[in-house]
Amino acid sequence: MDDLTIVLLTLATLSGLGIILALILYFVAQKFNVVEDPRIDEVEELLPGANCGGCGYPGCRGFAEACVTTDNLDAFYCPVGGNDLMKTVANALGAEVSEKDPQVAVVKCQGSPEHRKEIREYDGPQSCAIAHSLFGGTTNCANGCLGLGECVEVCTFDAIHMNPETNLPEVVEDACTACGACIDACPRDIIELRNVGKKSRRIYVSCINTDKGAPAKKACDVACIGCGKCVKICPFDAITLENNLAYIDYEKCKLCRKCVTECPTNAIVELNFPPRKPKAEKPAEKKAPKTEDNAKKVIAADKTEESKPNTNQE
Amino acid sequence: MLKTFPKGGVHPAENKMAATAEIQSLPLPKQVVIPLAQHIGAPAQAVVKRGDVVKTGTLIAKAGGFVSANIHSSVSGKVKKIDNVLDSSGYKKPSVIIDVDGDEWEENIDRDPAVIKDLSKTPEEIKQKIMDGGIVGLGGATFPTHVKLSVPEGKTIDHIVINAVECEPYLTADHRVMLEKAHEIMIGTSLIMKATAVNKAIIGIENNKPDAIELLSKIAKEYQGIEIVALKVQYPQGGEKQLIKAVLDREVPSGGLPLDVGCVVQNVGTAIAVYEAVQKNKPLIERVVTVTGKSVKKPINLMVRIGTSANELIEAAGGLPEDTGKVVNGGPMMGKAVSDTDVPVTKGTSGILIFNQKESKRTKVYNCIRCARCTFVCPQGLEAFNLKNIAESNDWEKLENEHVMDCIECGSCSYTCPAGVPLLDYIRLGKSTVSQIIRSRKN
Amino acid sequence: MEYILIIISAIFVNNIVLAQFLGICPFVGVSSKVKTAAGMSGAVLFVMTIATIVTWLIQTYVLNKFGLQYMQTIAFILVIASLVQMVEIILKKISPSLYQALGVFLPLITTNCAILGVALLTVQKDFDLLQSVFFAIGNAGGFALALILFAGIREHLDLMKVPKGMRGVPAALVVAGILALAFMGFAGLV
Amino acid sequence: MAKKESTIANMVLTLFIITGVAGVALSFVYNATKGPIAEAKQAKLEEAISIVLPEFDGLKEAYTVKPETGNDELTFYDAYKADEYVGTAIRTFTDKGFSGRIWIMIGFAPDGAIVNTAVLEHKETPGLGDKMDVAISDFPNQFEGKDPKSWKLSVTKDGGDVQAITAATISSRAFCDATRRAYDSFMNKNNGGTK
Amino acid sequence: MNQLQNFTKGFIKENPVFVLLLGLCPTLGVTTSAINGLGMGLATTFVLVMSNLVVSLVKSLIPPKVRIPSFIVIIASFVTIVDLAMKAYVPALHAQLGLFIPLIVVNCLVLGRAEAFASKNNLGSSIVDGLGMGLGFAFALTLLGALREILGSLSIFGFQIAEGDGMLVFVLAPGAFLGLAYLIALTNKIKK
Amino acid sequence: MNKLNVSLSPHVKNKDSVPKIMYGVIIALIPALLVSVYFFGLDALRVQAIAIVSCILFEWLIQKFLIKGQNTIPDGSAALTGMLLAFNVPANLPWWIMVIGALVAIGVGKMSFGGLGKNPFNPALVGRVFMLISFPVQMTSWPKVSVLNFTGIDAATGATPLAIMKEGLANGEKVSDIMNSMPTSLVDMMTGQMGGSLGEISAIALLIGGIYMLWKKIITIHIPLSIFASIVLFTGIMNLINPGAYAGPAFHLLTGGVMLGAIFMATDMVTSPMSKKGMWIYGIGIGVITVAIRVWGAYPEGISFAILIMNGFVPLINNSMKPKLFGVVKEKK
Amino acid sequence: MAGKGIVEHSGIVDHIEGRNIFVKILAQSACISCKLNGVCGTDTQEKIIEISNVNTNVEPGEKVSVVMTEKLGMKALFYGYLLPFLVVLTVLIIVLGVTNREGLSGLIAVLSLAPYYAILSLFKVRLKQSFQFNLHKSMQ
Ligand SMILES: Cc1cc2nc3c(=O)[nH]c(=O)nc-3n(C[C@H](O)[C@H](O)[C@H](O)COP(=O)(O)O)c2cc1C
Ligand SMILES: Cc1cc2nc3c(=O)[nH]c(=O)nc-3n(C[C@H](O)[C@H](O)[C@H](O)COP(=O)(O)O)c2cc1C
Ligand SMILES: Cc1cc2nc3c(=O)[nH]c(=O)nc-3n(C[C@H](O)[C@H](O)[C@H](O)COP(=O)(O)O)c2cc1C
Ligand SMILES: Cc1cc2nc3c(=O)[nH]c(=O)nc-3n(C[C@H](O)[C@H](O)[C@H](O)CO)c2cc1C
Ligand code: SF4
Ligand code: SF4
Ligand code: SF4
Ligand code: SF4
Ligand code: FES
Repeated sequence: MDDLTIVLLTLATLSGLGIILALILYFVAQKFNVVEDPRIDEVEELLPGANCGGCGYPGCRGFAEACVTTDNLDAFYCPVGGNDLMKTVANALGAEVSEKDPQVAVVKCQGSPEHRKEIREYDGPQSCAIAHSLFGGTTNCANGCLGLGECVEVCTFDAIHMNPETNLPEVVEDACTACGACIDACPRDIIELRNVGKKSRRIYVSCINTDKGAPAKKACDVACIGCGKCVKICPFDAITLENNLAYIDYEKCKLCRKCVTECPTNAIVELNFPPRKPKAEKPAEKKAPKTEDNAKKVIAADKTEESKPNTNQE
Repeated sequence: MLKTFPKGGVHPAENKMAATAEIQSLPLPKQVVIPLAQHIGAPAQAVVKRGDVVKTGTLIAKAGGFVSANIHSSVSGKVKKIDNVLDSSGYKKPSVIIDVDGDEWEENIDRDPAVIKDLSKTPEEIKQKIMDGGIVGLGGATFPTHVKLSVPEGKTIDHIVINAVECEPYLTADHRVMLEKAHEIMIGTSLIMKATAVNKAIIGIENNKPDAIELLSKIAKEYQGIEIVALKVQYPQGGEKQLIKAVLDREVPSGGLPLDVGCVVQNVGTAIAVYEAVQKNKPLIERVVTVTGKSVKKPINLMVRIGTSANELIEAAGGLPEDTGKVVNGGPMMGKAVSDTDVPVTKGTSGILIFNQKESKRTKVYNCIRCARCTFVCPQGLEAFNLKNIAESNDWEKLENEHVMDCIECGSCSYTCPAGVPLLDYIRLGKSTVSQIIRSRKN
Repeated sequence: MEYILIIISAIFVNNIVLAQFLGICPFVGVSSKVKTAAGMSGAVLFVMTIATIVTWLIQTYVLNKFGLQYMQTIAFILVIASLVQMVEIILKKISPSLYQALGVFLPLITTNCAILGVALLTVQKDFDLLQSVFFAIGNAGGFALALILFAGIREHLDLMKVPKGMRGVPAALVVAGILALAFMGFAGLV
Repeated sequence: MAKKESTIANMVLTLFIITGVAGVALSFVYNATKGPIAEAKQAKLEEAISIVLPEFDGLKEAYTVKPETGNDELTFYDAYKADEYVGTAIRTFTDKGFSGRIWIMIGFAPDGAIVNTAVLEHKETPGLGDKMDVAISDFPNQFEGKDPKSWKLSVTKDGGDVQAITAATISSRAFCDATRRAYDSFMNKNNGGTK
Repeated sequence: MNQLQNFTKGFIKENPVFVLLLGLCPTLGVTTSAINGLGMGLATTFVLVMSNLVVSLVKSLIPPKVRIPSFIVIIASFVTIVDLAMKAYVPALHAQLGLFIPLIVVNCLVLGRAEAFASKNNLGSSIVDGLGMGLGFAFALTLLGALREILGSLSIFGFQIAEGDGMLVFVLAPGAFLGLAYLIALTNKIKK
Repeated sequence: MNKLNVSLSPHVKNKDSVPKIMYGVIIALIPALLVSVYFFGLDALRVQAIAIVSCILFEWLIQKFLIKGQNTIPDGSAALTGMLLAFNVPANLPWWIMVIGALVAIGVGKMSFGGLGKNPFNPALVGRVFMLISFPVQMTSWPKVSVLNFTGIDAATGATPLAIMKEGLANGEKVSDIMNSMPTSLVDMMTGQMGGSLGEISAIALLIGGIYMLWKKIITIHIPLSIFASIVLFTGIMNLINPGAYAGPAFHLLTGGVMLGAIFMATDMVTSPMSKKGMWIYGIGIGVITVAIRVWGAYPEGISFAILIMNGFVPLINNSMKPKLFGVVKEKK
Repeated sequence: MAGKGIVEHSGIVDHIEGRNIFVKILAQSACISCKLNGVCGTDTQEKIIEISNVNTNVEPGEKVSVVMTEKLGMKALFYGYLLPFLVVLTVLIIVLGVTNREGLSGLIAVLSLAPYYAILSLFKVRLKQSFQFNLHKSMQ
């Protein structure tokens, strides 16, 4: 066979195949009208790819699909990427997105063994849900943290750890993406997502005990006893009292810190504030031992503050 | 060969130390705490208020729905307050607290010990009396008895099964009751038969209570249609599904009720309570409680008013031993460990069981070695290790498909597991989650 | 007998996945459900057989005839790709409901590597048509065996807390390795 | 970028062009490599022949011989040095290998003694059966210069003189089998007396 | 992403074998020795680079619906070219790699890169991407090949490094799976 | 007062525990160990010690440094794996091969999946098959048995009856001739007078161990029985069809690792089915594959492979052989 | 109640027409874990499934699971792949036996799919009736 024949034969075979293929594909295209929207890929590229499910969709691709198919991105939020990301996604899709304030998880219990006496032992699997279904806990506070770390277990971002000293979970603010997994996992609703706040400053009632004052105080030194002093002092009506428990609305709270000093049990926690001026001497002194275990957080958070701009510069 | 259920089962050491201790009445306490939710179903609604004076047997809370039960004062005295009080789990539950002064009973209650054999009341009257008396099942589940006895349209029942198995180790309350109140049991059973228009009843007793079998068999001849069946000792024969299988060879369908195979199962204690409510007008205000444990000085069976603090029962049994590690409300297989000994006796309290430090510790947990023993002992044919693994991975749909809801929480699996895996802990968690899901799906 | 030997050899001795390393992607990636694995095996059986027949025809009557053996790769891949597509379209057109049911049951279509590999192997082995078909069936069987066994073990492992570093693909590959080890026992069977 | 629309004409045309270009390109590459491929093949063969035969300067046209056993043909390459017949290289095979057919080249001196061997193609297990390749072990060296008339072509286990490869008796037997087949055919042909 | 990153990501961070798990069949099939792994890796790299190049050149001329078949044709052509070239010039290696050379066609890596990268990016980055990914692939194959060769025959690139026989398993099928399993586990660890 | 301990029910537990089971098996292995020492001398002990120590060591290292979990040595399973691994090798195996085998058994076969109870395949067999394929020479050169030989390695190597049989059949000899020329009689095979791995030689010692485990309720009879039965049946039929080409059931039962495998290795609960019915299927599968490999395969002995292959089927068997649920009537399709 | 022998597949309600609900099932291919998902030629197109006569109240965009009994899946597999496979194989063997011409029998065997599909299309309505799915709301 000479070379020319080979060329010709090759050409004929391949082109023949090519044409058949094109025809087939034409019909495929006709039949499968639902060709994938290329924008799905584009959006997916933008997403962090953590596949954490924090958005409520099966993985990042699921979220991307949903974003592309929807008209209104308002209900869509990727907790990992945050607002910036949603804006980029919106840009890519040519849609608007409503701003969401960034949030972070806070643990609303300060019942370390020092404040809350252990009076029973628990013998069973390291699962808060199981312990919760069994009994009120190893202390007399039937609302507080069980300390078995179910929340730690579920966090895919390694953003929450047990502090072995306090036996309470602590949130690593930088790492937390506000995905809410820990909140679902905690059987006692101890963790809440709160706005990060200006300069990461936050004020909240770190207790969820709904007992009346006396038993609450008896169970735990730093429990909210429902005395209502903070409600009275708050100039912005940000605090409400229900079931013997105060709650600070983070939308209304202006971070004035009046309530913090007012609380007789130090149940209100302030995070990431600079140290107080000596002016507020009296109560602050009493508070000194309590803030100790927050001190670490403050330091950690300060570092955060510094490191953030750096990351931006990069 | 003695009858028993065919599948699974274990035989833990019986330790029935209190079997020979006659039932004694516990002296009246100074104060009783009567929780409003003592039964399965809606909590009762208090009808007294602070400061009210009540007599023994006075209605203090009305049933909060059809599946609910009345609650009566177990003492006479003054209502101190209605408040949330710690129950045995360490959670606070609404309760009526009554300061006791004396023991004055409501007039219509017949306190004469003479046995009344008359069966002339109509089924409706009987059921009404049971309902008024706040009778709930005393076998552990505290299911309101009047509900059980109201057979729905379209269902027929042909057998009453009286559960006198008492397969839990340690517990002896039912055993003692059978020896001391045999006739009451028979009459109570007859009343239940009449209420449900059934003419056959079977009393199932495990073979480790030969005296009770003998006694009941003897007097059963005096009553129509009641048969005593001796059963091979095997836990959890007291589970109603297993009991029905053992005595009648009928299998309650998965997810079904004894009703579906024409049966109603009642505990012996319940039969007595029915007798008292119907023949004597006496509501359910006291019950027999076994106080026992290897380290307990004086294992004992006590007749106790509802609402009495467990502390007083323990005192009566010789006080809390030094090295107590765990106190269980109920038997060792199904009972709940209490968070505190100062908790009230309720309608469901069948025993106070005290373990010493050593007994109270669970064994070391190893990895599951897939020995399948948990499967072999499960009376319900479940694969406990599998349920546990699925529950641990939070795959609730799969868990449901694996029939987790069929588990009767008998604990045979955890009891048997050589690796000491707390199987039932996880299964329970799974069950409660799945049942929530099922409920939410229905809505 | 000859055909039985071809099949036994393909399933046990030279298992397509465990010894020939074809179709590893679906093997590793396929959802760890036994049922899906079974469904997928059925699909592979069909596609592999048809593809083998067609490529055999092409090889014998086109490529060999015109001395175009070197076009094997390109011709085979095109033919297989369009064949698979065609079956899908036809099925969808003929019975949308059937097509849908398949979609729910088996949301995934066969991968090309094993199919193309078997087509090429068939040519390499110089099989006649019937031998090729049985070779394809045997390989589909081998694929099915490996896939289903594997899915069972994966299902089992999913419930175990496998150490973090090994979870997923590494553990799956270790299982594949041990299975391959075990299947070496069949060496010399044929 | 401006994407082309997917009309049927467009699609057919595009594919047509692509396949066409690919076809042309391929056929050129094919034509270009045809020679080298054939050469490589030839080179391999020649190399094997040169290994298994004493020095020669010319080969006679190869011819095939049907052996008494086995269902394929052996290829004979008669070699000459300065027109003197120095031996024959025989491309022989066996089906007794551990997995699949084995092709071996064996050179015989005119008197029937084995000059040398070379494995052409095999699928034996690496580490076991593949030791029959000189590159991997010296198993084949024991055949060098042996005359099968006196040196029994079977493994010691079977009462022969061949030291089997450890743990690969099967491959060793197969090697013997191929060699014997070549030897028998060679002797047959010689006794048949064209030479 | 700059070109350097684009190039290096294929080695560890987005290594096609250890991380993306693409093209496992050739990875397992040909890595009985380091040299085989390298050969296969380079052959794949060639196809990858060339097809990326061509795809990024012609991308705008192709109607979307025949994109995939067009790419397949392009890739298959290069595969055939490699096949022929290897047969002509490195026949020994070609014999070793056997079936897996034509199977480059269906290696998800090749098609995937053409689709995901080259069809969207310009010529320069497409080539760099192809080169990076291809070399990453070659790296992985060589690594696995070396591992198996060392353990299996106590040699590396054909040089005997110790006396005696290695662990045969590593030359055989199970060794491929096990070797890859632990290399992937290791990569996971390193990545963290 | 003490702090009260709160936990969910049940509050009592029977006395069984994992270590008890594992040490029970180890005790059951002692007769076979004694026999091996009797016939192979100190070598047997040496191999045993190396295997057990390295298994324990590897498990400890992996647990401590890679998995970072609690110490799992006391549960006894690593020691048992080591012991069984040693039972599966020739008494004169070089120490370093034994160590590699232990590493594979524990590292690949067991700890890769998370340790005790999670491994789908029998770790000791993973180790053994790995060694068998990697080091075919060393793994198939058996020392000759000689009573109470404490002087050191006996240079002479003996073949196992199965290897002799395979070799003979391959040369076209008749079964009866091979049997006659074999140095070991069936009785020798019962007591342990034959070439082979450490632990597989004495059927009687292994059976004693098996009876002990049955008595202690560590294992049930189903798996060993179904393996024996299927081997007897399969080889019996073949032997009847062609007594010249296929050896009889007694020979197949007593040789190779059938006893060891069926009693001690197929019964490993971690890797065997969990229902009685499943156990029958599993056992029959092992029997059939064993015979198939012995008769038609390249290896003279097949039970290790057979068990591993059936291990692979176990999840499928478990899935399709669920226990009957109480109150559910199976609808027949 | 969901029991054994059920195949479930999650999807998103696409749109609703009367009592027919169209559900988009999420592609789940072998490559699901792969970053290049959907681009390498394997089938990742979404499929829209029509489900008629459903009583569950759902809204477009909601996540649901499409439920089908396993038997149905097996049936689909049978009609979709196994039966045609058997048809091809039988035809091949028969024609080969009769004519002993490989090329011809191969061609006829492959072409025998045409009548198979033709016959299948006759049962279109029947098939449609027998392949009915159900919807479940997904539980989270
Ligand atoms: C595992 C298990 C064991 C039980 N054991 C007993 C028992 O020993 N005696 C008993 O009366 N009820 C026992 N029950 C409760 C019975 O199932 C059933 O609820 C009771 O007999 C119904 O009677 P009642 O309504 O009169 O209590 C047990 C239940 C379970 C689940
Ligand atoms: C996977 C595997 C591959 C093998 N490959 C070969 C081989 O290529 N050549 C060979 O002779 N034996 C091979 N064997 C070993 C044979 O099965 C057989 O055991 C051996 O040849 C017996 O010979 P011996 O008497 O030399 O030990 C292999 C075994 C296995 C399990
Ligand atoms: C070397 C060796 C160590 C043992 N270690 C333990 C052990 O740690 N725990 C244990 O329960 N049994 C151990 N045993 C077994 C016990 O001695 C005893 O036989 C076993 O617990 C069975 O007892 P039972 O049947 O009375 O329950 C060991 C046995 C031996 C030979
Ligand atoms: C009856 C019985 C048999 C066992 N057989 C083996 C065995 O053959 N190989 C092994 O490694 N471990 C064996 N074990 C120990 C243990 O189950 C094994 O190490 C686990 O598979 C490790 O997860 C056995 C245990 C028991 C109780
Ligand atoms: S701490 Fe909670 S909310 Fe934050 S990332 Fe972890 S799981 Fe999510
Ligand atoms: S916060 Fe909740 S989940 Fe976390 S340890 Fe405490 S009780 Fe458990
Ligand atoms: S699974 Fe449930 S029913 Fe079965 S043994 Fe355990 S507790 Fe009892
Ligand atoms: S009894 Fe315990 S060890 Fe045995 S299978 Fe059940 S959970 Fe596992
Ligand atoms: S490379 Fe993916 S299946 Fe072979």
